[in-house]
Amino acid sequence: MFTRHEQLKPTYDVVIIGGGGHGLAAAYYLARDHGIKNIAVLEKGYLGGGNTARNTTIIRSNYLTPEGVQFYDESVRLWQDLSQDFDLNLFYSTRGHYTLAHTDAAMRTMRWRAEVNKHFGIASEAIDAKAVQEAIPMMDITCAGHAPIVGALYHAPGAIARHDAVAWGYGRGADRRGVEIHQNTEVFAIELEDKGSGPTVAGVITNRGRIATRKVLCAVAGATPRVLNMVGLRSPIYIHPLQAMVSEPIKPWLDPIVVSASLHAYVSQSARGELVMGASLDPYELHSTRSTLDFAETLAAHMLDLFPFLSDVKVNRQWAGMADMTPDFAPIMGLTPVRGFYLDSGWGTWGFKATPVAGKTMSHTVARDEAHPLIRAFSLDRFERYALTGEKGAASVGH
Amino acid sequence: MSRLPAVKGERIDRDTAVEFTFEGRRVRGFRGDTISSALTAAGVRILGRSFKYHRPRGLLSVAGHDVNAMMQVRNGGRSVPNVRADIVPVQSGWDVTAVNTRGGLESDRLAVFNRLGAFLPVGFYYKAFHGKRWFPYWERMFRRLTGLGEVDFQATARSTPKRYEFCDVLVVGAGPSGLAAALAAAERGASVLLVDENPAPGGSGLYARGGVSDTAERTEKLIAFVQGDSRITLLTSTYAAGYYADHWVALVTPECLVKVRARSVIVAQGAYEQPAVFRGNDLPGVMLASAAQRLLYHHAVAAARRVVVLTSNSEGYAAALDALAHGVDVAAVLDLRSECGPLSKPAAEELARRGVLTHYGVRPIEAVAREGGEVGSLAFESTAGTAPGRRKIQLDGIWMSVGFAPANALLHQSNSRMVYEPSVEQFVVKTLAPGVYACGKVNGTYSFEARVADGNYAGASAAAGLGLGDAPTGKVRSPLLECPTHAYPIFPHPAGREFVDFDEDIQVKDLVNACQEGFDSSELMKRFSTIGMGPSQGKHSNMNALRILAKVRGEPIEALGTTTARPMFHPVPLSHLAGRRFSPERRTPLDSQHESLGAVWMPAGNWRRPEYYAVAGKSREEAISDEVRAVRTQAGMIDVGTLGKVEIHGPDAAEFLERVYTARFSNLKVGMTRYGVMLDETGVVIDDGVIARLGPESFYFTTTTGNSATLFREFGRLATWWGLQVGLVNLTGHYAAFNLAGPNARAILRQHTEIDLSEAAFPYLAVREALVAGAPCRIMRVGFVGELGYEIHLPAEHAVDVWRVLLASDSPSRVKPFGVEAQRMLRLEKGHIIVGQDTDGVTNALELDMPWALKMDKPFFVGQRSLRILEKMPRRQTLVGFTLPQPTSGQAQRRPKECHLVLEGTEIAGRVTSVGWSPTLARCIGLALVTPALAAGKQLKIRIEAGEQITADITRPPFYDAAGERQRLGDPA
Amino acid sequence: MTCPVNGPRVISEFAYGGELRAMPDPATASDAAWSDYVFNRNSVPAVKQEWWCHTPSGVWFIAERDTATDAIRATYLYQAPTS
Amino acid sequence: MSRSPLDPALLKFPHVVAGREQAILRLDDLSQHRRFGCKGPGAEPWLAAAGYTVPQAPNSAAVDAAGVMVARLATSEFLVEAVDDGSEHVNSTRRQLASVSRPTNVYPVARQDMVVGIQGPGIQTLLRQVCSVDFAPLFESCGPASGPVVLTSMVGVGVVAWPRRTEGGHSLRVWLDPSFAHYFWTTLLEVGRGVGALVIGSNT
Repeated sequence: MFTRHEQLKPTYDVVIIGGGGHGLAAAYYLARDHGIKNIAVLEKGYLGGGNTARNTTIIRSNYLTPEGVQFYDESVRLWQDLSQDFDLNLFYSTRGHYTLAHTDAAMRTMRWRAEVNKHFGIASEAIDAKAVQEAIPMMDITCAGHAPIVGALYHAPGAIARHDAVAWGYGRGADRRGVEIHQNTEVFAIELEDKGSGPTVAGVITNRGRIATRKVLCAVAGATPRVLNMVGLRSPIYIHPLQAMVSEPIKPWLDPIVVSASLHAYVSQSARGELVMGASLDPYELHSTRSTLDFAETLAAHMLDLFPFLSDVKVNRQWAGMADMTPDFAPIMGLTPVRGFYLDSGWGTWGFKATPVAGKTMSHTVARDEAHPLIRAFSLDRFERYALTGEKGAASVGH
Repeated sequence: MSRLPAVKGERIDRDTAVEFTFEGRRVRGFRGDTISSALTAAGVRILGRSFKYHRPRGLLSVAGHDVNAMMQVRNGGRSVPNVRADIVPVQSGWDVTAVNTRGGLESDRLAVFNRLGAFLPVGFYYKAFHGKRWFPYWERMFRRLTGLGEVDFQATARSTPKRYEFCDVLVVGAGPSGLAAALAAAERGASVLLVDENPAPGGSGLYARGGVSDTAERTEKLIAFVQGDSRITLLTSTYAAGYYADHWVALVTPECLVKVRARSVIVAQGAYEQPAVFRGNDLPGVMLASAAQRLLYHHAVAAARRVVVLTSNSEGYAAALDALAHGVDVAAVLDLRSECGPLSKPAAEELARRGVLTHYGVRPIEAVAREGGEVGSLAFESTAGTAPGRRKIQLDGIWMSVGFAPANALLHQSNSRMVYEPSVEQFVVKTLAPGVYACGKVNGTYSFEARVADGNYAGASAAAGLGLGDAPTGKVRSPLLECPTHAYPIFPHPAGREFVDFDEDIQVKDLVNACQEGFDSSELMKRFSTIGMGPSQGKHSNMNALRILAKVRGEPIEALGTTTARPMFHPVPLSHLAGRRFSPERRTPLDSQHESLGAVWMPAGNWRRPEYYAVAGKSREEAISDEVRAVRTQAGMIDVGTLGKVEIHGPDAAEFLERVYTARFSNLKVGMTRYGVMLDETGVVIDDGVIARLGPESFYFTTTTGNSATLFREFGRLATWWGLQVGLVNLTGHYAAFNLAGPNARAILRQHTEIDLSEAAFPYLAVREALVAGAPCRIMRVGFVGELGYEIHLPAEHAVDVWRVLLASDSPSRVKPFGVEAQRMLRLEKGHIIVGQDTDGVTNALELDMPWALKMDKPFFVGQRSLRILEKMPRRQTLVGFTLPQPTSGQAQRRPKECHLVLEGTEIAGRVTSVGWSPTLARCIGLALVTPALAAGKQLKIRIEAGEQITADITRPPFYDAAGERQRLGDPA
Repeated sequence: MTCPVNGPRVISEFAYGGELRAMPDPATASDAAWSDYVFNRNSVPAVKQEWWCHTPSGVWFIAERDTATDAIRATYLYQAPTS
Repeated sequence: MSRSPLDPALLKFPHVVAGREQAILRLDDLSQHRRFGCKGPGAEPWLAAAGYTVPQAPNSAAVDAAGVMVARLATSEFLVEAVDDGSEHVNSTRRQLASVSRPTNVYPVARQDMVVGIQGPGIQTLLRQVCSVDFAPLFESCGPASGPVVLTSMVGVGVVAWPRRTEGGHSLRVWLDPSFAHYFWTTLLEVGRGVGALVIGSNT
C-alpha cells in the first residue's frame, strides 16, 4: 500500500510536515489536481498516528457561521465520494446527528445553527423534546431529572467513518502519484532566508538530514506551536488534551450520533458495535496523551443520565489526543508572514471532519500561493485585526 | 471433562448445588463454580462462537481473558451482556446463552462465515462494498452481524457507592511475589493494601504444582502470614483497572469502584501465559496449561481425558505431572526444543518413569476437530525423543505451555519503561517511575524462590522509599536456568487457521499481508489488522504479533517497540465509573414558597427558578401576561436570589470596581447604585450588574446567575494579581433577594418598614439599609423592570418571613408573584439586554450601542484597550430594537422566534436575539443584532418558520416609558 | 496538586486560571503589541508559571507545571511586584 | 437561634433508629447555632480584643472555655460559632460587626450556613464515599477543644469540615453554602442509608 523510501532527496518542491489525514490529503490533491509530484510528507511517528488515529470520527457541517458552514459542507460533499476515489472502503456511514439542548438558551443556539444551515441548503432542523424522544425512544429524556432535554438540533448528514482508513486512502493515493511518505522522520528546524522581501523558507532540517525546499506546509495539529517557533511566528493556539473512551462490542442499538453540549458528552456506535464516547477538552494546557480517571467517571455518569440501561456495559479502553485550541473555535489556515510557509492548524476538536476540504483548500493555497476562497476567514492575521469568526457564539450561548 | 474427587484447596462448596441453564439446557454445579467450570464439569466445552468466522470456541485462559466464552446472562428481569464465563461465579437461576450466535450456539447459522473465511482476509472490508449505492445495504448487514452481547433497554441505572482508600503501599497481585512484597512492606511498618483479581490469594503458587503440593504449601504459609498481619488489608475479586497520576489507582470490586491514593505502588501482576500459534489452535479443548491447572485445583475439574502437553518450558512438564496426579491421561509431552532444560529435567525423568512419551524438536502441524467441533487429534513432526518423525495423536485436549507475556499495563501507565530482554524472551522493567516497584513474573523472575525474594526486595524498597527502614542491600538475581518463554512458537500452515488473536479471528497470513501492504510498524499493523483491539486487548496476541512483525521485517523485537497499554486493564462497567452520579443543585430560601404558589420550574445554571406561576384554567401565555400586567398596573414580586451577590471592602474597593467594570465608581456617592458592564480582555461583554456603595470602602454588587461562581473566583485572582487591598465576600447563597415592583410598590413597602421612602429621602437608584418586617435588609431602588421598584436583599434566614409579609399585604393591592418569563418581557419592554442572549461570544461593548455605559476616559478597565482598537474598525453588528405592526384583530399574526435570521437581500445580515408579545403595548417587540447598514435603516426583513419573510419596524428602545418616568415615580403622599 | 495553604488535594478541587503573564502598559503599548498580548500564546511544552485556585477555600496561587508531563515542580502564593 | 436553611420536613426520616446506641451513624442539623464570620487586616486583633481565643495556625480551630469555636479559614478569614455554648457573646459581637462602629479594616462575612454534624462508628465509611480527603490522620491529631479544619469538597459542594474528638469517639462538623442544604442533606442521607443504621436530629 505504501512505498518505503530509504533516502530523503536533497530537494523537494513541497515539504509537508505531518503525515496525518490533513498532510496526506494536501499531498494527494497537490499531486492529483495541481500536478506537483515532487513532494515529501515528513511524519515524526507513524502514518496517521496523531489525531487522525485518536478522534471519535464524527463528520458534520451544522456550524454557526457562514464561513464555517460553507467550509464543512464542502468537506461533507468530498467525504461522500472518497471511498470511490480511493477504491477503499472508509465505512462512511450517514447516521444523523442530534445535538441535545437542555436549556432555553441552548435551544436558541440550536435554532440559530439550524437557520444558518438551512440558509446554505444544509439539512438541519431545530426539533422539540417530543421529536427527540420519538427519534431515540430508549433515551431518558429527563436525564435522570438533572437536566431535562427541551429539544435538539437534528442534522441529517451527520456521519462517522473508519478514521485510520482515511489517512491510508490519502496516503496510498499520494504514494501512487509519486509523493514520498517518510515515517519516523522528525523536523528539527526550518531554514529561512531574507533577501529583502522578508523571511522566506529555504529548507528543512530533519533527523535524517537537510532538505532544500521553497514551500513548507505545516499540518501538525496538536504540535503546531513547536513548528511555529521554528519560523518565529506567534499564534493564539493552545494545546489541550481531548480524551475519549470506547466500550466492549455490543449488538448495534444506537444508529444516530448523540451529542449533549450541556452534559459535555457525545456518543456513537461504531461498525464493530463499540460505543465511542467523548467529552469536552481537558481544561488546561498539556502536551501528553495521558488518560484521567475523572474523565471516565464524569463521562460514564452523563452516559447513564442519558441511557440508564447501559449500567452493565463495560468500558474497554480510554485514550487521548492533543488539540490545537483557538480563541474563536475556528481553524487557522493559509499564508503566513513567512513566505513559503503555509499553515493548516488550529483544528481544536473538529479537524477530522475537515480532512478532505483542508487538503483540497491547502493544496490550492500552496500551489497558487494564495488563500483558497473558502479559508480566507481563517487566516492567522484575523486576530490582530480583531476579526474573529463568530463560531464561538454557539459555545457561549449554548452553555 | 469431569468433576474430580475432592482436591486439596478447591474453591467449590460441594454441599451447595447451583442450578442454571446454558443455551436452554439445565446445568448443575457447586457454589464456587464459575460458569465455565460448571459447564466443563458437565462436559460442555463449546462455550461460544468467534467474532468474525463464528468458529466454535472453548476455554483458553480461565483467567478473565476468554472473549470467546462471553455470555448473555438473564436473571431476575435483567439481561447482562458480555459476561465472562471463564471467571464469573455462576448463580442459581441464571439463564446463560452464548453471545454473537444466530439460532443458538450449536447451530449458529453465521458459521457460514467460517467457510467464507478464505474470502474475508483482514483488510477485506476496506476493499469491498464501498460502492456509493451499495454500501448502505452492506452496512445494514454488517450492523446486524457485528457486536457481541445485547443491551437490555428495560435495565434501570445502577447507583453504586464509590469510595476512596488510602495506604502507604498498594500491592497489585497476591501471588507469591505480591504476598512476599506485602509482608516485607508491612514488616517495616507500612500500611499495605493487597489486591488480587481472583477470589482468593495465592496466584500460580496454588495451581502450578507439578503434581506435588510443596509450592502450594509454601504459598499457603505466606497467605497465613498476610492474613495474620493487621497492617495488611487484603481485597480479593478486585482488579486494578488503571494507574493514574500521583499514585491514584482505580480498583474494581464486584460492587463498586475504589479509588486508592497510595504513597507507593508495587506491581506484582505476573504474566499472561501465551498460546502457541498452529493450525487448529482455537479448537475447543486446546487451552493454556495454566487454564487446565486452574480448573484442576480451583474447581476440581479435569478439562480433558487424554491430553498432549505442547511445551517449551519447565512449567509445561509440571502441568503434565499435574494432569497425571488427577488421572488425566498424558498421551505425550511435545517439546518445541531440541532437548529439555535443567529445570524441566527432574519432571521429564519422572514422566518417563511413569511411561509418558516425550518428543523433542516438535513442530505442530495441525490440530483436527472431531465430530461436533472439539479437538480430536494433533499432527506434528519431531526431530528427537521417542521415535522422531511425523505422527498424529488422538486426544481430547491440548495444553499449551510455551511461554508468557508480562502483565505490565499498570507499569506502562505509570510511565515506567520496559525493554525486551532476550534471555527471558519478554519485556522487563528498564526504569521504574518514582514510587513504583515491580516484582515476580512481570519482572522476569519465575522460580518460586526467586519470586519470593524479588517480592521481599520490592516490598522493602517501597517501605524504605517512604522512610520506613533502610533500602535493602544488593538485589539477589538467581541465574535463569531455563528460559520460560519460546522465542517463536508460531507455526504457519498453508491452509491457515493458525490463530494469533482469538478475539478478532486473526491468522498468521493476515499479519504477514498487513506488513507487506506497508502496515509494518506495531501501531499500523494493530490498526489495519485490528489485532489486540478486542475485549482482551491483545493480552494473548500482541506478543506473538510482534514476533511475526519482527520476522517479516527481519529486525529484532528490541528494535520494534510495543504498543502502549492504556486503561482499562479489564473492562469496567459504566455503573462502577459513574458511582452515585452526584449532581449538586442549589435552591433559594424561597424555593418552598414558589412550590406552594404553583411555580412551573425552569433550570437556571445549577439553580431552579419559577418560569411562571400556573393558574387553574389559564394558559401559560395568559398566566404570564397577567403577571406582566400586575407589575405594570399594581405590584409584583420576583425572587432574584440566584443573582451573584458580592461584597467588597477595603481601601482599594473602588479602584477594583473601576478596573473590572466599564462604568465609573470612584465618584459614586455612598447610598447610591450604578449599573455596570463587564468585559473580557478582548472587549467582549461577559456580564453586567448593579453596584451599590454602602460606605467609603464598602460596596455590594450583583452578577448574573450563570456566571456568579466563576466570576467571584476570577475577582479573587484579579485582586491578587493587581495587589489591591480588598476583601471579597461571596453572599450569593447566604443572602436572599427579591424585587418588589409596580406603581404600588412604595405604598406596600411602607407598611412594613420604618424607613422614609419619600422621593427626597430615598430617590431613584438609592440604596438603604433598614428593617423590613423586623429583618435587616438592603433595599435598592432600581428600575429593574421599569417601574417604581425596590430590590430587597437580606440574610437567607429571614427571606421567607419578609416575602410572606409582603405577599400578604393587600392595600392598596395584592402583590402578585411573577416568574422569569414575565421578567423577560418586562425588561424587554424597557430594552434591557440579557448578556448571553442579546450578546454572543464575540459581541463587543461598542456593538451594544450603550456609549453611556462605557467610560472610555477612565485610566483603565478590563477590555478598554481592545475597545480603543475596535473603535478604529468598522462595526460588525449593532443591537437594534424592532416592533411588529399591531395585528389586525381576528387573524393570527406570524411572529419571529429568537435566532430567526435577519436578511439583506439573500445575505444573512443578523439575527433576532429577544422577541415576545408585549401585553403592555399589545404588539410583538424584540431586539436584533444586525449589520450597521441595516441598523441605520427603518425596517428589518426577518425570515421566520417555513422560510416566510416578514417585515419589522426598527424602533429605538425602550419600547415602553422611553422617558423612564415610571421608575422614577415620585411620592404622591 | 499541593495548595500552599491547604496542602495536597485531588486535582478536581482546583481550577486553572491561565498562565501568569505580564500585561503591557495599555497607555504605551502599540495596537499590535496589545493584540499580541490579548490573543497570542506560546504553547510549547515547558515549565510554566500558572494561576491555580483551590476552589473550596478560594486560595489563588502560582504553580510551576511542566506542560509536557503534567508534573508540578512548585506551588507558592503570588507576590505582587511592589511598585 | 438561627433558622436552618433546611426544610423541616427533611428532618423526619423513615429510617431513624430509636436511641443512639444502635446507630452506626448520626447526622444532625446544627444550623441553629449562632455564628458570624469576619476577615480583613483588622479581624484578628479585633477578635482577640473582643475576648476570643484566636488559633494561630492556618486552617485550625479552637473552642474556648465559654464553648465558642473560633476557626481560622485558610490564613486570614475567621468563622466564630457558639458550638457548645456562648451564644450571648457571639450575638453581641455579631451586633458590633453589623454596626457602624465596626473598624473599617474588619470585614463582616455573612454566615447563613447549613451546618451538619456527623458522628458514630460509621463516620469513616461515610466520609470515604463523599470526600477525597483522608480524615483518619486528622481524627488522630484532633482534640476535644482544638484541631485542624479542612476546606474541601463533599459530594461536589465546597465545605468547611472540623474533626473533633468526643466522648463517644469522633465527630465532624461541616459548614456549607445554604443554597446547597437540600441537596447536601438528602445526598448524605442516601449515602448514610447505605452505610447502615442512621439517626438524624436537629441538634446534639
